[in-house]
Amino acid sequence: MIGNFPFIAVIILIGLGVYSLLFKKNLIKIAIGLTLIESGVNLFLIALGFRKGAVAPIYTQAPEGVKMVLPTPQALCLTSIVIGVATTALILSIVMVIYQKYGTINTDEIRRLRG
Amino acid sequence: MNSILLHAPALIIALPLLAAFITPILGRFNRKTISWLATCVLGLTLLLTIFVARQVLTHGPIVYVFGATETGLTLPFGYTMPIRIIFQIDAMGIFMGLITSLVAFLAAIYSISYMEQHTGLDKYYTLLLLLATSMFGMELTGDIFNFFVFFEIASISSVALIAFRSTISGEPAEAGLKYMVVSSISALMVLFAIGLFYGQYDALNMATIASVMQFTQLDKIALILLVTVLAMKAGSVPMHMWTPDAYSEAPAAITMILVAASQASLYALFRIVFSIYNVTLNTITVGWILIILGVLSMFIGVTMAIIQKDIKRLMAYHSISQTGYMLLGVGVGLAVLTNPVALESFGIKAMEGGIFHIINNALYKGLLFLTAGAIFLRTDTRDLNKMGGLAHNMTYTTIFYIIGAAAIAGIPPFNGFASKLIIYESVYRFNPLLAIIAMLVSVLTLASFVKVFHSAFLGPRLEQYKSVQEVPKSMIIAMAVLSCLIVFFGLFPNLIVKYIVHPAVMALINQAHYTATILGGI
Amino acid sequence: MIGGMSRIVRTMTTLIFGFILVYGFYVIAHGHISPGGGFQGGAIVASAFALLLVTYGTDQIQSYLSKDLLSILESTGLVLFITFAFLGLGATFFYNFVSNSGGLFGSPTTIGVNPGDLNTGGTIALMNMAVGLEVLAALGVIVLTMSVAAETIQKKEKQ
Amino acid sequence: MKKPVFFIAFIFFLAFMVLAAIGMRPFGEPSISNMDDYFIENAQAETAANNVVTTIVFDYRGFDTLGEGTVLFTAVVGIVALFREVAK
Repeated sequence: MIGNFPFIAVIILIGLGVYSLLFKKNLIKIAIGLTLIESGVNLFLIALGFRKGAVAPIYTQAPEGVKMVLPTPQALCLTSIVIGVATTALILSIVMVIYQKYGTINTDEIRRLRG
Repeated sequence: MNSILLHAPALIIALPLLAAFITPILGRFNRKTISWLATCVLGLTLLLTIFVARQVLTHGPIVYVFGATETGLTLPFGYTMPIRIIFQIDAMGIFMGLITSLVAFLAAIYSISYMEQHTGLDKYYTLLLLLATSMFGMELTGDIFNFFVFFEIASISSVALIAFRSTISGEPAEAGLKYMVVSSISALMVLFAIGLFYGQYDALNMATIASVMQFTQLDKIALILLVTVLAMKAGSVPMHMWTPDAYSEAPAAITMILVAASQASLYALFRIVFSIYNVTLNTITVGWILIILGVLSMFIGVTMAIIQKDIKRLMAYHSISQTGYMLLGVGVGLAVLTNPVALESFGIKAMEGGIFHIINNALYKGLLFLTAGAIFLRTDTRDLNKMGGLAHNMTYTTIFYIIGAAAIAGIPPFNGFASKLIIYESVYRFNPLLAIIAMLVSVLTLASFVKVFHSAFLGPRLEQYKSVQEVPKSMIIAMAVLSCLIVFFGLFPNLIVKYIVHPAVMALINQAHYTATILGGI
Repeated sequence: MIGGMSRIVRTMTTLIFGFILVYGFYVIAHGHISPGGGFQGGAIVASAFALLLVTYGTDQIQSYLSKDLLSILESTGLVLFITFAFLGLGATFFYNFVSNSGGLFGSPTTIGVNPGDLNTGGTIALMNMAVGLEVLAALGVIVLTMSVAAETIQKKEKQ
Repeated sequence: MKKPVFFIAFIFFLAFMVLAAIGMRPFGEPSISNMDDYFIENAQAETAANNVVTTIVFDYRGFDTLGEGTVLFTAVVGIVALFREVAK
């Protein structure tokens, strides 16, 4: 069980993110929740690629005869991080626009669209 | 010419992408050319798609391996696993590709006049091109992580387009935020599911995953996550809260593309259920889940639509209800997938109905949203109570609206009738109650559109709309093309079903063929 | 942030700014032989822009960094990137046509552990630079646009 | 009315996630690694670059990276469009 600790950490991160998404009223906190979920998923991908006692998959001056960790999750994670940056930037900008128009970022007060 | 044929799958993505990258530079020097550039590039893409479609329908699936020494070299030498990103285009994928390219092209034509008064046109067209590209990517790709990337591009560009009018009021930004949160969670859950697949099978290619699928506990969790989030992105009922806001606040041409984009999510749902899992999963349970989602969407969508006062919100609820028909048709097909007799006698028929309904819905829903945009352009309101007597001044728009409304309500000889009839017939043999609900929903749809027709177009000429004119030519052209297609599809449904829809259904059902395209052997 | 920071911060910024830029471009250029690459290096360079922004405030920053120039740079980076992909069309889209060909960035590498040679990698090195250009410009535009917008909102609130 | 629904959904979601974490293979011991072993063995010969991660990012999965750059580009265009000036 202790061997799976990174996966438990992933669940904790994602759970915290989902919690703040569902129960928080502040738009910035919702954005933080999304970022937390994203970090959790990235950690999950990276954790999948780990191999015990292995080094980073770069041949430049690497130690001889040591195994290397799986490179694909790192590439996927890089993609996912950049996508996360883009998403977060857009969400924060939209929150700024909403604040500009309504003067508040509380979800209870900005609901003009209903039904 | 031959090399263009060979690289057509990559060019479908690369050309609009290149155009999108150039547009901001071009927009600095000459604002007028942007809209024409976008229209021309999307027209070219439409030609390429038709071309690839002909190839796929006559010679079978096409693969395109990015970065390999040959386009068809799916497996590296002496190796049994694909390592590069592969585009796998079968009849189903290109069917969706045709819808996307058609809709995007018409949206670009429509926007030439519709968006004339807006600032920031270079951004608008860039985002439109990117949205179209990302939908192509979602539909043609055979790599699940690549799907995720295009899924994200689709959500980010559509959010920016939904919020495009937020300089005027706050509602578009609010709708955009809602959609952004929904699609971010969806994308992250898709990524989590990809992680689950990768962790077990060390593969990202969908055909490879399908060939080694064991349906372990983790696969079940991945399936639940994927079905939930993709149904959410398709606007199915328990998770439909974003749909009316996003559809009603986006510019009309964009709403038309958003309908196609949510269908791309629906396509991904079908692709994952049929091509990756297929018979390994409990088809009866999952089939019934899809059926229940479909029936709920149909019923709740239409009942919510009847009480709406805002014309675009009303249409948005109808598009939820139409999504239900697709889910119902394909769900029935899935429920009988393991039973060859039932599959042969009505299962395939039901799926044909559901898949045929996708293209029909894209056409008439697009037409209806475009007419709503035309009304909005001239009257500057979306409130049905404030409209009236528009038929006097906007003759063409009225005719187009009647065609669209008749098609969505399932009145012959329009295309909605053709696909709905197939769904009724086949679903009746599966479970009569479902067919009766579907017919009831159709009647309610008719009632709701008659109400809109009455309050917007009929009645005496109103004082404030005396000087209202017909909309500009480019908008009429876009709506006329859609109307012609609707009538054509309604008059010759057998032709369409036989040559386009039936191959698509077979491509979905036949998983062995799907994996063999990549891994070889059968 | 309107007036910018004190003199101490300004002096330190002038000192550090060049080093951050050099380090960022180093990471971009060595992406194919050491950890890093276009995205990471671009982010480092963009952090230097953010430092400038914090130090000098949004009003003065316009004379150092032009948003129009950055957005042109961004498009250029992406056009370059997709062009390298297009040039591979002799085989397939995204085919690495430069590596092992002997030209610029085209020399073959020693198989196994080696000290690393900058002149390898083919289109990987070229694409790294294109992406680096794109990312530094994109993040720069994001930071600039959002800070200018925040400033406008603040000004409106004070009135 | 909404809160209990959310709460139940949250509990269900957490339960799913915990099931996923328990069912996952042990950390640090990938059972199948065909694709990644291919990358580690052949990346240097095929692309002449030392950094295997970069070869994946820009060569084997270069198309993803184009999409990634496009995501960033899209976000920038979207942000600039959001804060564009209204006056014409």
